[in-house]
Amino acid sequence: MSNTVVTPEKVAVPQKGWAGQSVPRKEDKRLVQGEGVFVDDVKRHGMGYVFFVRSPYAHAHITSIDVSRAEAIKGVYGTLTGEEVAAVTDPFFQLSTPPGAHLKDYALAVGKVRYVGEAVVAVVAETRELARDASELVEVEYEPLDAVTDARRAQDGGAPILHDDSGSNLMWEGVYEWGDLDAAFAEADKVVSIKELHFHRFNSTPLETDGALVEFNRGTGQWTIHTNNQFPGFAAIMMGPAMRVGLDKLRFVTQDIGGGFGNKITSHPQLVVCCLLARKLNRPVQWTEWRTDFHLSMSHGNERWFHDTEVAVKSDGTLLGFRTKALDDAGAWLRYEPLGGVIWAQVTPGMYRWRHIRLEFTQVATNKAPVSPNRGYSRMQHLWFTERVIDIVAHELGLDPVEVRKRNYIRAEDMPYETPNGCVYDSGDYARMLDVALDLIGHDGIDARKAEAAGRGKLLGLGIGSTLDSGTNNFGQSRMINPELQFSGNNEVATVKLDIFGEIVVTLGTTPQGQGHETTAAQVVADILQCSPDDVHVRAGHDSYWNSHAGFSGTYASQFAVTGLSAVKGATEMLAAEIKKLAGAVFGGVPAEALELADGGVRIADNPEAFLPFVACGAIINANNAGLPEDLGVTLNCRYVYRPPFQVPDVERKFGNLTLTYAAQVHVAVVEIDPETGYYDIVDYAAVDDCGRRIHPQIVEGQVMGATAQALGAAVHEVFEYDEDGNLLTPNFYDYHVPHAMDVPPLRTGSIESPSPFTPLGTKGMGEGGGAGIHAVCAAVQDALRGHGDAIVWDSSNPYHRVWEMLQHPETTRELVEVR
Amino acid sequence: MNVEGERTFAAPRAIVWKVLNDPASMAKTMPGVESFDVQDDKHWTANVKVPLGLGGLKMKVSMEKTEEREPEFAVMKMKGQGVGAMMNMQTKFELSDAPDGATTMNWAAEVHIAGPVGSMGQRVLQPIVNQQVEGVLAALDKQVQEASAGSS
Amino acid sequence: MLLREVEYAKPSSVAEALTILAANDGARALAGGQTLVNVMKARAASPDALVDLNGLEELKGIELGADGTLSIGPMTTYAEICASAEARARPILGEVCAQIADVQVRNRGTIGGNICANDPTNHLPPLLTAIGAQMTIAGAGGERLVPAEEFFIGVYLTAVGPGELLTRIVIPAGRHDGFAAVTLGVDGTCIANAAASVNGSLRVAVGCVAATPVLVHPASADDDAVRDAVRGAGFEAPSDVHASSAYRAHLAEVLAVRAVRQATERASA
Amino acid sequence: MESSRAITVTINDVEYEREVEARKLLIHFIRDDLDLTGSHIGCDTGNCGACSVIVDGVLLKSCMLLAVQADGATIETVEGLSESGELTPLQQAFSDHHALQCGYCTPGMLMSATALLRSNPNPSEAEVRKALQGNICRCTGYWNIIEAVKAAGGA
Repeated sequence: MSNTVVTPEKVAVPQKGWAGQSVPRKEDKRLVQGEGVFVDDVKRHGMGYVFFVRSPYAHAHITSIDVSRAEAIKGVYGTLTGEEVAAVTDPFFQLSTPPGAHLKDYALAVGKVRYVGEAVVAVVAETRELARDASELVEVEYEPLDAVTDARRAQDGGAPILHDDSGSNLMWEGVYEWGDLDAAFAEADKVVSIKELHFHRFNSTPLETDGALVEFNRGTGQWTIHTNNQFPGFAAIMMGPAMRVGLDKLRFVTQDIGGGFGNKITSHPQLVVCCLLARKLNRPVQWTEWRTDFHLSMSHGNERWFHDTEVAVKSDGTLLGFRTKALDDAGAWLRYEPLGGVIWAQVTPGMYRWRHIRLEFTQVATNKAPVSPNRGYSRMQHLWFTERVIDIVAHELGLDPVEVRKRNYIRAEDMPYETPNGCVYDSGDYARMLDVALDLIGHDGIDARKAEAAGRGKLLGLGIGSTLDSGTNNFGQSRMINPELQFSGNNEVATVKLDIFGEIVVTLGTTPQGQGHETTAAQVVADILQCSPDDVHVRAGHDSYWNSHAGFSGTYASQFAVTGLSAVKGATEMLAAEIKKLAGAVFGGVPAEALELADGGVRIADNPEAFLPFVACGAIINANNAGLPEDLGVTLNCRYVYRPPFQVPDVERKFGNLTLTYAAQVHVAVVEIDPETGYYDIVDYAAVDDCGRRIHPQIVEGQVMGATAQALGAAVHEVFEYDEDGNLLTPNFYDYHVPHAMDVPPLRTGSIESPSPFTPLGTKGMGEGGGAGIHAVCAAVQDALRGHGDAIVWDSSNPYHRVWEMLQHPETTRELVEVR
Repeated sequence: MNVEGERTFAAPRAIVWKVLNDPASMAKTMPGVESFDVQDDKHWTANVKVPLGLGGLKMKVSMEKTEEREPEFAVMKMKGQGVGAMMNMQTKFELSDAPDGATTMNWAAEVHIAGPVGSMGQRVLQPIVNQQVEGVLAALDKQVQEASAGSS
Repeated sequence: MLLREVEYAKPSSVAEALTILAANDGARALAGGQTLVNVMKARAASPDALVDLNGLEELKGIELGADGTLSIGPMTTYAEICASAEARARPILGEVCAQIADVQVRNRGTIGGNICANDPTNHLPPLLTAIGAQMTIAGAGGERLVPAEEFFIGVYLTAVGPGELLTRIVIPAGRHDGFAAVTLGVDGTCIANAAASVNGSLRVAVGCVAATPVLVHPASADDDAVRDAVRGAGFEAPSDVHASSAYRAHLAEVLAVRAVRQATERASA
Repeated sequence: MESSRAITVTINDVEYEREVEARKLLIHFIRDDLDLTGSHIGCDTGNCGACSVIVDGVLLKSCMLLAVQADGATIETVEGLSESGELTPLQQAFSDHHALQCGYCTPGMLMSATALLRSNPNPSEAEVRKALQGNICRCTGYWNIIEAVKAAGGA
C-alpha cells in the first residue's frame, strides 16, 4: 500500500482567524448557476404525482366520498381517503393537556372538515395535470355546518364546536404570574388600561412551498423521504408513532430548501400521506404544494388578542408591571401548538425592567388553517404587545417614547439579567443600540422633517421597535404546557473526519434554508485545524442516515450559531486532539503539548521540519495503519453532540431559564401618511442588531435585512383574513401582497457586539428578528397621527384603509384606552 | 354576500307568479343553461355554464322550493357545485300589486361562494354576482312578457 | 399551474382566427395570456380551446394619423407602447402602461388583452374610457366601431361577442389627461383608480368601483364639481380585504380630483 | 385545432424536439420534460417571477406561456448564463454582495437583472428596483440584490 504524501499549499490564516470574516459563501456557486437541488427537482423513475382534494367548506360533515370515477381514468395510480388513513395510522401525538389533548388529528380529514383547504382525499397519477383532472372526479358530499372564525366568539354559548372530542373550542389555558401585582398597582401613580390589542394572522410565505418525494423500500420496510421539512427531528417523532414504525424507518433527506422561516416545520401530515401512498401503490410518489394550497392550509402565524391590559406606571414613566389576557387563535388543529402558549414567556418582560407580571393565556380552535411556527414564533406577538404598551403609555402620559424606553430598558450593567420568570438575558446594551439607531435615522432633525412634511399636507411620524431574538430553546418549557411531556434541554450534532486523502469532511444535523451553514461551519473548522475554509468540505443539506442527527436536529428557533457551530467546534477539537495523538505516535512519542497544527498539517512546535500533513494522517489511519500502537484510540472520525447547560424548569412556578441566548434588535421607522387616502410610505428605516460574536457579519446583516423586509410586509399588507363563512380572502399573491424591490424603503443598518458569556463561541442565535419592523411601523403611524385625532394603533396590521379609518374615527380607538 | 332589489313587471301578479313557479321558464332565466331536469314542482336540477368572458364556469345546480304562499311569497334554496366553484344561495321573493296592473317583486338573496373561484378575489366575485343577477332579472322580464303575451 | 385540457390553434390571419372562433363555441382568443392563463391555472374558468393571436402582425403596431389620432393594434404590448415614439402623441398611454404590473408582464401583456379581460382593477379600461377611445370589433358580419363607454359590459365581459375579435383601438388626439391610483404597494394592483381628460369636454372615469369603468361628466374641473359628479354616479363599490365599499368610494372621489388636476395642469401648461 | 403538438425549442444553445400537451405551461415543460430545474416555481398567479426566462431576447415569466407557444423559440435560462462553470460578473456580484440566501428566487432574479443590464448597462438604483419588481424574494429584502446588480452594472 502506498503512502501518498503531497505538500499542501501554505494558506495564510488571518491573524484574528476566519471567524468574523465575511468569506465567500460555499453555497453560492451552485445556487447562482441554477444547480441547487430543491425538493421539486428530485425525480424517480415511475413516480406518481400527488394532488389533494381540498374542502371548499370551513366546517362540514363529510357524508360520502366516491373515488371510483377518479380511479377509473387511465393513468391514475390510486387514491387515499381519510377512512383509509384512520385504519392504518393512529392520530398524531398531542402536546396539550385536555381539552386539546383529546383531538384526533389524522393526516387527512376523517368524517369532518374544519377549514377551507383541508385535505380530504389524495389522488396519484402519471402526470401532475392528470392527478388534478382526476381530483375533480372525486365526489365528496358535505353537510355544511356553521363556522367560527373569530377567536373572541369561539367560546360563546352556541358557537359551533370544531372538535366534539374536546367538547368545546377551548384548547389550552394557563395562568402565568410573577412578582406582586397588588403591590405594583398600589405603588403606581397611574394605571393605563388598554381594552383590546390584536396581533394579526400572516406568515413568511417562503418562496418555495412544501413538497416531498417519498420512496418505500418493501424489503427493509423503510421510507426515504426527500423533503424540505425544516425540523425532521420533530416530524419524525410525530410520524413514527402515528405510522406505528420506529424512527429509523423514516429517512429524511434534504439538500437545498427555498426558505422556511418556521413555516416548514409542520408538514408531517402531508408526509404521512405520501408515505402511505408510496407503500399502497408500491411506487415513488411526488407531492408539490402549490402557492394557493400553501396559503389555504399551511402554517399560519399565531393570531393573538390581548384583552383588559392594565399597566402600573409611575408618573416619571417608570414601568412597574402589567396584567393582560392573551387569547390565541390556533386555527383548526394543534400541529405544534399549544407550545405558543409558553414560548412567549422566553421574553416575558420584553426588554424592560418591570418585575410584576400576570398573563392569562387562552388558546382556542377556529375554522381557519392551523397555525404553526412563523419567524419570531410566539415571542414576536408578545414583544409587539410590550412595544405597543410602551408607546401607548408614553403617548397617554405625554412622555417621550425614547425616554420611556431608556428609563425602563434592562441596563448593560444588569447583565446577565434574570427576568421575573427566571430566564437569563445573557448580555446586551439596549440603550446604546437605541442611540445608534436614532443617529442612523437622524432623530435630531425629526421635528424639522415633520414640519416640512406638514407643509406638503403629509403626516410624518417616527417609531421605535425594540425587540429580542431569544435562541436555543430549553425544550423543558414544554412541561409548563403539559407536565407529562418528557422533553427538556436541547442538542445538535456534527461529525468531522479526516478522509484517506486528507479531505476534511463535515456533516451537520441541520437543515439550512439559506443561512449559510456550510460556510460558517467551515470557518469554525478552519480556525481550529489552521487551514482554509476552502479545504473544508461541508456536506450540503441533511440526511438522517449520516448519523449526525439528534432529537432536536433541524434549523429553527435561532440556534445554529450556538447549537450547530458548538457541535462543529466540539467535533473539530476532538479531531485536532486525535491528529496530535497520531502525530505524537508517528514522531515517536512526542506529547500533544509539543505539537501544533499549521499549514494543513501537524508539526513539532520547536522543530517545524517534523511535519505530518493531514493527507498523511488520513492515509495512515484509514489505509496504512500497521504497527500503530494498539491503544492509540484514534479514528479521525469524530462525532460530537452539543448539549446546552439547561435545567428542567419549575413547572409549578412556571420559572426557569427557557432559552440560552438573547440577541436584540432596535429598529426605527419614519413613515409619511397621505391623510386624504391613508396611503403611506416608509420613507426612512434603521436597524441595529446585537447578536454577540458574529462569525460571518455579512450573513448576519443579511438575516437582519430579511427579517426587516418580512416585518414591513406584515405591518402594511400581509394578512390572512377570512370572511364570516371561513373563506380565506388572501389565498395567493394576488391579494396577499408581499413587498417587492420598489416597496422596500431606504435602509441603514448598524450593529454592536455583546458576546454571550454562555456559549462556546460567544455567539447568539439570531435571524428571526422578533418582528421589530412591525413594532416600529405601528409606533411610527401612531406618532404621525398625534395631533390629528390621536388614534391608538391597536392592530399590528395597518393597511391604508385602516390608517384612513383611524383618521376618520380616532374616537373608536381612543375608547380602548383609559388612564386612572 | 347579500343582494336584494325591487323589480316591477308589466304583468298581473298571477302571471308573474306562474313564471316564477314554473321550472321550465325559470330554467330559461338562468345564465348559460345547457340542460335541466324537473323532478317535481319543488325540486329540479340544471347544468349551467355561467358565461365569463374568459371561458364558461360549469356548474351543476339543484334547486328546492322550501316555502310558498301563493300568489305572493316563496323561498328557494339553490346549491351549485362546480369544479371552480361551490355556490349556496337562498333567495326569497315577495310579489305585490303595482299600479296599472303591474306587479312589483321585492327579492333578496344570500349568496355563498367558495372554491378556486374564491381565490380570484372578492373584487371580481361581487361584480360577477351582480352581473348574473342582472342577467336573471332581464331574462325574467322576457319570460313574463312572453307569458302575458301567451295569456292575452 | 396544471391547466385543464384545452385545444390550441395558431391561425396565420385574422380571417382564419375569426373562422375558428366562430366554429368553436368554447374557444377564446389568447392574447398576452397574462390574465387568461392565470385564471386557467385556478381552473376557475376554462376555455375549451385557445386561439393564439400572437404572431398576427395585422393586430400589432401603432400608427399616428395626420390629425394626431392613434390607431393601435390590440396585440401591441405595454412595453411597445412605452417605447413607441408615436404613442407619445397621447403621453398618458405610455405613462400608465409603465405602471402596469412588472417588466415581464409588460413585455407580454397587450393593450387588447387588458381591456378585453376588463378585470375591475385594470388600468386601461378607465383610461381608455376617459380619453374616448373607440374599438373596432370584427366578426362574421364584418366590422363595427364601439365607443369605450359601450365596450365594457362586465367583469371579463366586453362588447366583443362570441366569434368576434377586437382588431383595432382608435384614440383621438389630445395631451391633457391625468391618471391617479392607490395601489397595493408601489405600482401594484389598483385598489382604486381614476382617469381624466380635458380635451374639449371633461371626461372622468373611475375604476375598481364597479364591474365596468364609471364615466362621469363633471360640470367643471373644480374639486367639488368632480367630487359631486363621482358621488352622484350611483355605483356601489365592492368591498374586499383591501378596502371597504365606503373607503373605495371615497378613494374614487379623491383620485378623480387628482386625475382632473393633473389633466388641467397639463391643459394650462 | 389540436390538444397536443410537436415543438422544437432551443434552450441555452441546445435544440429540443418534444411532443407536448397544449395545456402544458412552458415552466413545467422546461423543468419536468427537459429536466432543466434551475428555473423555479414560487406561485400560481404569475406574481413571483421565479420562473423568469428570456425568450427570443425578451424577459418573460414562463408560467404564463404555454409550451406550444414557444415552438421555434430560442430560450435562455439560468443554466445558460455561465460558461464552463465560470461565473458571469453578475453571478459573482450576487455572491460578493450576499444577494442570495436560500437561492430559490435567484435564477429568476438573475434573468431579470441580465435582461436589464443588456438594455441598460449602467442602471440607477431606481431603474434596478423597477426592473426587479416582478421578482419576489422572501429572504434578502432586496437591498443586497439591488447593490449586486448596480455593482455588476458598474454603477
